[in-house]
Amino acid sequence: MPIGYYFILSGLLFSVGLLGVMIRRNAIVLFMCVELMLNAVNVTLAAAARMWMGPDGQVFVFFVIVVAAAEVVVGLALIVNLYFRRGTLDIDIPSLLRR
Amino acid sequence: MNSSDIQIPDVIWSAFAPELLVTAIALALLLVAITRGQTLRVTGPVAALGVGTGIALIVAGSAVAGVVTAVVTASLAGASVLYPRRASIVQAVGAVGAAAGALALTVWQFTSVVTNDVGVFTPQGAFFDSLANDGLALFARFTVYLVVLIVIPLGYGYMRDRELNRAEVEPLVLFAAVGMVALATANDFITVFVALEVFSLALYVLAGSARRDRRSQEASLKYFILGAVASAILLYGMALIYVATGTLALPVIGDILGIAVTNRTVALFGIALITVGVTFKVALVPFHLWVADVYQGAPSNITAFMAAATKVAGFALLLRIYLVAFPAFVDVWAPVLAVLAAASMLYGAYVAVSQHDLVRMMAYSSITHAGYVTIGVVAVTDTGLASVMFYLFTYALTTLLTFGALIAIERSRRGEVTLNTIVGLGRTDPWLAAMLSVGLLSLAGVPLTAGFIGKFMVFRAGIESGWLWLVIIGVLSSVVAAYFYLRIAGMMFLNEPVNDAVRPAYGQVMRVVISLAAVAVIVIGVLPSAILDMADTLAVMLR
Amino acid sequence: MTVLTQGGIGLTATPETVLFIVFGVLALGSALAVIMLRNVVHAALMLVVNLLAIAGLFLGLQSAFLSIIQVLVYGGAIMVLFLFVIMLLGVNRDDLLVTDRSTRILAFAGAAVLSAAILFTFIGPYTSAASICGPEAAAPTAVTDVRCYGLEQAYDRTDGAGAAFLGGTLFTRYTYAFELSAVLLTVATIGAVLLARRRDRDASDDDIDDIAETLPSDDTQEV
Amino acid sequence: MSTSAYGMTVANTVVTASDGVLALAWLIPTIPLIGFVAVLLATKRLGDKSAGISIGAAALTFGVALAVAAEVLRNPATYIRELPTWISVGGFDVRFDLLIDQLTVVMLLVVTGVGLLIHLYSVGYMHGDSRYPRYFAYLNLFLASMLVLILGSNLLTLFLGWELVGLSSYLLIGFWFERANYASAAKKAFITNRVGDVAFMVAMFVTFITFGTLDLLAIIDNAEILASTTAFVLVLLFMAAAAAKSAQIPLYVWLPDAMAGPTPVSALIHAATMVTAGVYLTVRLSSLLVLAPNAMLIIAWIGALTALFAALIAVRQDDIKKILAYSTVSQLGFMFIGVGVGAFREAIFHLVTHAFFKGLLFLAAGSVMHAMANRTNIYEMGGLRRAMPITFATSAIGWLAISGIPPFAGFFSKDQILTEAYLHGFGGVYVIGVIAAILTAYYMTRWFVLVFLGTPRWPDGVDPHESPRSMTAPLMILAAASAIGGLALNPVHTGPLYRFLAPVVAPITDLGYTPVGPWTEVILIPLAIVAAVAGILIAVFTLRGRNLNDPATREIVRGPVGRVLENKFYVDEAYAAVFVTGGSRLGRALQVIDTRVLDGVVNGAGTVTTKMAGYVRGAQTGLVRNYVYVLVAGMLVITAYMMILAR
Amino acid sequence: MGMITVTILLPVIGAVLLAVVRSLTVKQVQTVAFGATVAAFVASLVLLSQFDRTNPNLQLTEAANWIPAVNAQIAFAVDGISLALILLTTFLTPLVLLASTSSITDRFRGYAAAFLLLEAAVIAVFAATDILLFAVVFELTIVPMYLIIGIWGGANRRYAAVKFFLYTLAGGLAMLVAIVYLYTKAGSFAYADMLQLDLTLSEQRWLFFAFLAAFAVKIPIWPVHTWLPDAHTEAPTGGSVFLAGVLLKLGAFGVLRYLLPLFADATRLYAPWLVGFAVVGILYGAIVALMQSDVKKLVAYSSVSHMGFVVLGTFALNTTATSASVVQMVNHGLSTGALFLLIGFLYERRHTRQIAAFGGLGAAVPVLAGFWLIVSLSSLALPGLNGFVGEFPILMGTFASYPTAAVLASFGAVLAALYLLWAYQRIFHGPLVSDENRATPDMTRREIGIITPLVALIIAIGIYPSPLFNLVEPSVERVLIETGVGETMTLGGGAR
Repeated sequence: MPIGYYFILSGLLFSVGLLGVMIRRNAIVLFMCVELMLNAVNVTLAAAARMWMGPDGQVFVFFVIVVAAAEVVVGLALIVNLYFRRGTLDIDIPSLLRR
Repeated sequence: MNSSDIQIPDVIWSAFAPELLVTAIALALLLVAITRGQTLRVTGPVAALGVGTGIALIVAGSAVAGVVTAVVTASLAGASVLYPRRASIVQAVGAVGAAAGALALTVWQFTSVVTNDVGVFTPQGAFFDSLANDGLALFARFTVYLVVLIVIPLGYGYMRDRELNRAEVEPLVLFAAVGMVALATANDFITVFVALEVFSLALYVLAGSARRDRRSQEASLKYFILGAVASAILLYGMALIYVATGTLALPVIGDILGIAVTNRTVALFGIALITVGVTFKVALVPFHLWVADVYQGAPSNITAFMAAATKVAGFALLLRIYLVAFPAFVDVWAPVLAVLAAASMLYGAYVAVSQHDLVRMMAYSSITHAGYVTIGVVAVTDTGLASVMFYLFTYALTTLLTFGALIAIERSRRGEVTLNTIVGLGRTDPWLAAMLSVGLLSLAGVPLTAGFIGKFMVFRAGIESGWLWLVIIGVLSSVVAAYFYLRIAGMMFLNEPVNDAVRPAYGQVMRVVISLAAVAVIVIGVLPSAILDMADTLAVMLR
Repeated sequence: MTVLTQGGIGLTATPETVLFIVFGVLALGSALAVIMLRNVVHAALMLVVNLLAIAGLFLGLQSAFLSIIQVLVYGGAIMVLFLFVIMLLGVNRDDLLVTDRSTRILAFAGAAVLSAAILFTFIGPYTSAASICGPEAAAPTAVTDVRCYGLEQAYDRTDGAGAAFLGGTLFTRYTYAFELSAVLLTVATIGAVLLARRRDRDASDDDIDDIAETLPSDDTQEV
Repeated sequence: MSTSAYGMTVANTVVTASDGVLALAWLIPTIPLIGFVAVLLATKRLGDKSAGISIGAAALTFGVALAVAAEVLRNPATYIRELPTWISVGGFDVRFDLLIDQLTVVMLLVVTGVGLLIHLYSVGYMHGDSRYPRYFAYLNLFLASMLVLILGSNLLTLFLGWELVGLSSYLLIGFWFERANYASAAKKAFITNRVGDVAFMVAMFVTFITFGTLDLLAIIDNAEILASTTAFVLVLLFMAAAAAKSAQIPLYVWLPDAMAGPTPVSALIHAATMVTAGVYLTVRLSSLLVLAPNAMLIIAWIGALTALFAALIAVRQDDIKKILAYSTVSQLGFMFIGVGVGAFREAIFHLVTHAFFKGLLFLAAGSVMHAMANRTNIYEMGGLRRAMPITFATSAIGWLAISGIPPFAGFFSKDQILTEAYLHGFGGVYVIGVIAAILTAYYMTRWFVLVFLGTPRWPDGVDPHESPRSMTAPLMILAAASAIGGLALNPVHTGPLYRFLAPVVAPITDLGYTPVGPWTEVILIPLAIVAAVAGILIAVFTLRGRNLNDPATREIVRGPVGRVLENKFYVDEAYAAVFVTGGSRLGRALQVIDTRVLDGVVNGAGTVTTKMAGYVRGAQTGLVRNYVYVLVAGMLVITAYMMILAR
Repeated sequence: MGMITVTILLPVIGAVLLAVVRSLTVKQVQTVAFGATVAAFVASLVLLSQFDRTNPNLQLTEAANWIPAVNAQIAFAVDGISLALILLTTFLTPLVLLASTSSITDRFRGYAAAFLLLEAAVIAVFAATDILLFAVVFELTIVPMYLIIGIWGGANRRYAAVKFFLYTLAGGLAMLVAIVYLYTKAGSFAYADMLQLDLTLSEQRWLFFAFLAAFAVKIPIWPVHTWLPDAHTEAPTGGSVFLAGVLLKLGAFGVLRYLLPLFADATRLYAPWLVGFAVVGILYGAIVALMQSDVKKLVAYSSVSHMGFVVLGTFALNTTATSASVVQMVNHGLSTGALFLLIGFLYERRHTRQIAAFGGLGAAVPVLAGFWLIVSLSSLALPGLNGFVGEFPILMGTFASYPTAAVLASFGAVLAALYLLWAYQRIFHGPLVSDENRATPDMTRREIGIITPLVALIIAIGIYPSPLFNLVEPSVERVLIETGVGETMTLGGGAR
């Protein structure tokens, strides 16, 4: 099977993730969408690794997963913090800082 | 499959010795925090360990590294002895010591490791060239640690006043610095990505470290969301480059793209997305929107750190990616960066004019300056590279100077520093007003300050490479920018203080640090040769 | 399958193709569900489906080890964390979608443009017969065609599952990144502690906010 | 020295005066200058006594001038006294050298002589003034300036004096600056003269471009290299300068107002000396003039029209000094008729006699005003002949002299000018000149009768008395000069003065002049006398039996014509409308342009910046979602650019 | 250390002394400041004595490495033009400081320090032969002046100061870009190297305008003059004097030193345009001056007019006019400086500059009136005073090249007389009615002492300007030769 289909699928997943970031206001969902994007990239990386017969892409996937985990930790902490302070997860609410 | 197939890497410790030291001290400081006042319990053993390591290193032949290790760890213990119950002081001393030690090691690296006996500077690669100890890296390393060295004393009293001096802050700053330096030294996409995340995550957290301040929290959240999206985009770009080239090592990418491109479209797509991710980090228009909010919301010492150091790391990344990995596509990305630079210079300057909050104004000013630096990048010459490094170095110094003064004002006020706050400061505190003015004049690029030479060098590089229109836009924006810098100076000196005039608060340490920064800014402005020569020397990259 | 084959775009009914189509559809569908479902818990569950589907795709890509990691780390640890937070905060209902119609249209348009760019990039050179991975790949017919080498030969030299293959690179070529990731996790941990740890005097916690709110946040004065 | 100077038929030799009295000629302008500075510095210590310095300086100057004159009379030649360089830059060299020749000597004597007399006169006249010493200082400054003007060997040094007399005039007209209109008069005089100065400067530019020097001798010597167009332009430019200084149409307007100054000043500056500078200039440059016959025609007509115009205005004035002022303008017109028709020497002759009789008349007027407590309206006078016999007697001589009654001085000079005009074929000019002469006789008679004859009309409380000796003495000296000056200097057309001046003026060749027999003059002279007598008789008869106390009927020329004359043809008003109103409109317009347009652009740029900043700033909504939009949009644009445009 | 460096350093030392030693009494501060400026004046006189007038080239060269990385030097040298202007600067500064001792009561130390730095920077501008150094000190002059206007100025000082700063900075930055371009061509910043450059006409064109931007604002050439009235009006007396006396000359100096020789072709191409702008400036400035009710603003606009003459003479491009331009720079510095001093004296007495508030003062303050008159006369170019010896040769020289321009500009003289004498009349003439006017005291001994040297020079130059002309003329000829009009236009000779 041509490897390109993986790339296309991955790209579509990335687009969907980005779309989610744009249309959702709930911080947690927003954040899940970022995870979607990262995972989408992982597919590309894994496919490319196969294409190039090299380990680099696979290693990169591994690191992306690590980074994603770290990001989730921090991100969720922030979200929890936000909820405790403001009682909402709506990212449109915090807008003290503008203009 | 037998294990002999796996090569055991020959770890070149000297290549990342400063990071190692800083990381170790940062971990030690974390431990200090949990001793509940018995700091010596941790610092004692750390010192013992450090001194031991130091002696071992000296015996092993690395005298400098050994001495630095021993001295830094010993000073940590010394601080514990002097202030047995004040963990925060010990932490601050430790952080400063770590930065100083790292600086010493950086100098040592430069003089002993990458420069041979006859003074020829050769970039050094380590870990199969996933780490590049070239001029750019050494420059970034030096600057970032210098920033840490300065920013810790600047923020100490400020954080104490705002009750932000949590035990995690100093270690996080140190980790962030490590991340930044790692980013500047990173020579493949994986290291780039991980290092980027290290310091990004640390900064997300630091920006929100004033937990009780909604603005801080908001800043943190915004920074995080946008940063995560930008990271994802950058990552996708990297993946596409990998698709196009089959490698993640920057020099190899450069070679492959230079020789033959399997599929140009994929490469271009990747470059485009990487451009987005990278310019987001250095905050070029239109990927700048986080800057103002984050700068304003974050505690000012963290903002200072971000403003001064992130720019360095970001531009180191930008330079490395574009100059090492994508030189073959210069015709494609240079115009894009130039347009972004032009937009940044104009936008930053224009919007800053209408700002009232000084920190926010500084944020827009930083966007403008990112634009100036980018002129040096698109020059794509050694002169350009040197000018970028010089600019970033002086910009870091100037920013710290300016923020130092702003922090001193903010401490007294416990709130935003607006234009109204500083009215008549020239009367109530002439010294501080003078220091702030030096910073502002340098940012404005007035002659005999470091900022002037920086602008000059960048413009020169731009003109040499034929970017005249860009330079002219830079000049236009300088005029607008001068207006708002001047307005601040005017508020301080040309107006009489109002009744509830500020009485800035700062201790002797801060006074000394700010003074030194101001002196440095002026000395570099008057006699820039040493730094310029150094920048020229360092304008060598591992390619 | 046959239809696709007849379409001449290189899809043949190999097991890999089956895997790809099944998990691909699953991944795409669950992804869309994540961004469309209003209930946060449902969305999170859909995300789990997505992550598992991707693990399946990894299998098809001969990356079994990655597939395992994906299930363990993502499907296990990360998603648990998500759900934990959702439960902790007790926010299982969510109607926080962007309500502004024109904004939504713009957002969709943006995503569509991006998708178009992706399709434009990959269809053609990456979907030719030459891009069928492994030794069975045909010789490239056009200069732009990309040859897929496949991982088989690489695995031949190692244990076939990819773990050693991966580890070998990870601990040689990418040692420095690996060490950095240690710092990264430390940072994440400390950060989470710093941010989420609830401390004393929460009642009067917002004093600074109050000051901040009384201050003019906008400039009305000109010099 | 061997070159024929001036290119004249009767050549002077050029001599560098390096020793003897001529070497001391530099003292002539220097002494009064020193006097000026000394008086100013000494005032604080010496008070009013410091005026003595000034008088001494004037006397000394007169002495030196006499000595110089004697030397020149003995050895007629053109003497150059070399002095240091003034300006020297890039081929443009100007030295302070003095030029002394016959023309200079005549002017020197007039200026220093009349000047000295007026210094003396002023002792009595200005007595008791709060700024008494300063007045004398200014007089000295004037003397110095006028002497520089006369002695300068170079157009630029001449111009230096030219401007400095303007300054002195400014200072003296505005001497009583507390009176707002006096100050305005001073300024008006200066500004009007400045207009002429522009012409002078442009004339100098043209001269320099043409001749490569501003040296008078060089110019005169090489005049023939001038192209005719250049000559025409140049002469008219010099005439424009002269018109301002010598109060000719259209720049005469300042002179009547200049009567705001102390009366001796009017006598000295605005009658005898300074205003004749224009005549001096044109005569000095006569060899240039003759190259441009058309320009000379214009000069003659300007002179004629001014003579008539001013005389007409004088008919309806009732200020004792204003009448004299317009009379001066008119007489200067006669001089320019002389210049215009090529009767250069006659013009100078008239200049000299005019200095005598007009100085006399002004001083007499001053004496009257002194007696009448500074009243100036001639209708408030009358019958002063008894109260002030000396003033009366001397005035009578002046009156007859200006009216052109032989054997008084004015008759000879005026007649010779008119005769020359006729002989040179300027018929129209001649006719106008005669009419102006009749008018002159008329209004001067009116002046004389109303002031001195008839019954006293002065108000109660005024007790006229004869002026002190210091004032009457100069009157008498000038009266004597007016009486016999004409007869002594140039009784017939080719008298001593005429011959004396011959080497320094250009001969007339090209003006359609056909020598006519002496019998023509024999006809013309009685005609002139008849005209003068007619004027006097008209005045006498019309004034007889007239009720002079009734403002409605006392004037002879009434009705619309009278009103026009009384209002001086509304020239001041016209000028005000054009220059003052128009100028201030323009000024206001430019002011608006400056603040609104030019500065507005600058400030507007600032405002636009701020406004734009406000709009752009709006993008910073504070909503993180919007930031993501911008991010994505930016990403798409860059991607699109890179993938489509930059493939 | 050469004499130029000494001259520059003396004020700097004074400024540093004032900044560092904080325990000085007001009297001591005055002594230090005055002493430093007088020392600089003496040093500049020594410089004059070392100067070889017959040598048209830059001489008394001093150089030290500054930024070797870019081949920039700290290099000084003087020619006749710069020496004349340096002398003007060092002559005016002590007087300015002396005049300020009574008017500046608040923070005199800072004021004096600012002035000393300003003086040093200005001298450095005149003496620099390294073009980067020139740009640096050229820009640097803005800062102290900004402070002087902004801190010690009048009610609207902030606006004026910012306007001054931005206007001049904008011009300066344009020049900086051009300088960098020149550097990339020449590989060094040395003036001598720049002269060797072979620039194409299209390069010259934009470089010309970039440099002109800096100089035109500074001079100022119409229509970029609008900062000047505001700056003058709001600046303290000393600031106005220095601004008019010295700072405006920076631009004109720059034109002569850089614009003409470096971009000779462009200069010759655009000279007619600049002559045109100069004429417009002369007439326009004069007419607008007429309309002013604030006497300082009036003089400010008169500066626009007078500097128009300088520009006119400079771009007439012949020895007569251009040399006279330099002389006119000095003259304008003296007479306008003196006029501002007198306005300052009057302002100190009355705290107003509205002409309408005065009237009849000639009776109350005869000495002030006398000085004012002399200075006004100098300003309106009365022969015998200094203004004339500058203005007349300018017009004369210009007439040779641009007759119409010269004739039009000559009317500037009429207008100058009009606005100056009208102002004089309104202030000093007329009845002395109001009590304030009647009670206005005359000049003090100190004030007379300050103004006398200026007036003495005004008269001296008016009568005997040769030393000044001899000083500048060879250098001007050199500049004109470099500009490619070396075959000095011989004035006179052939009839037109």
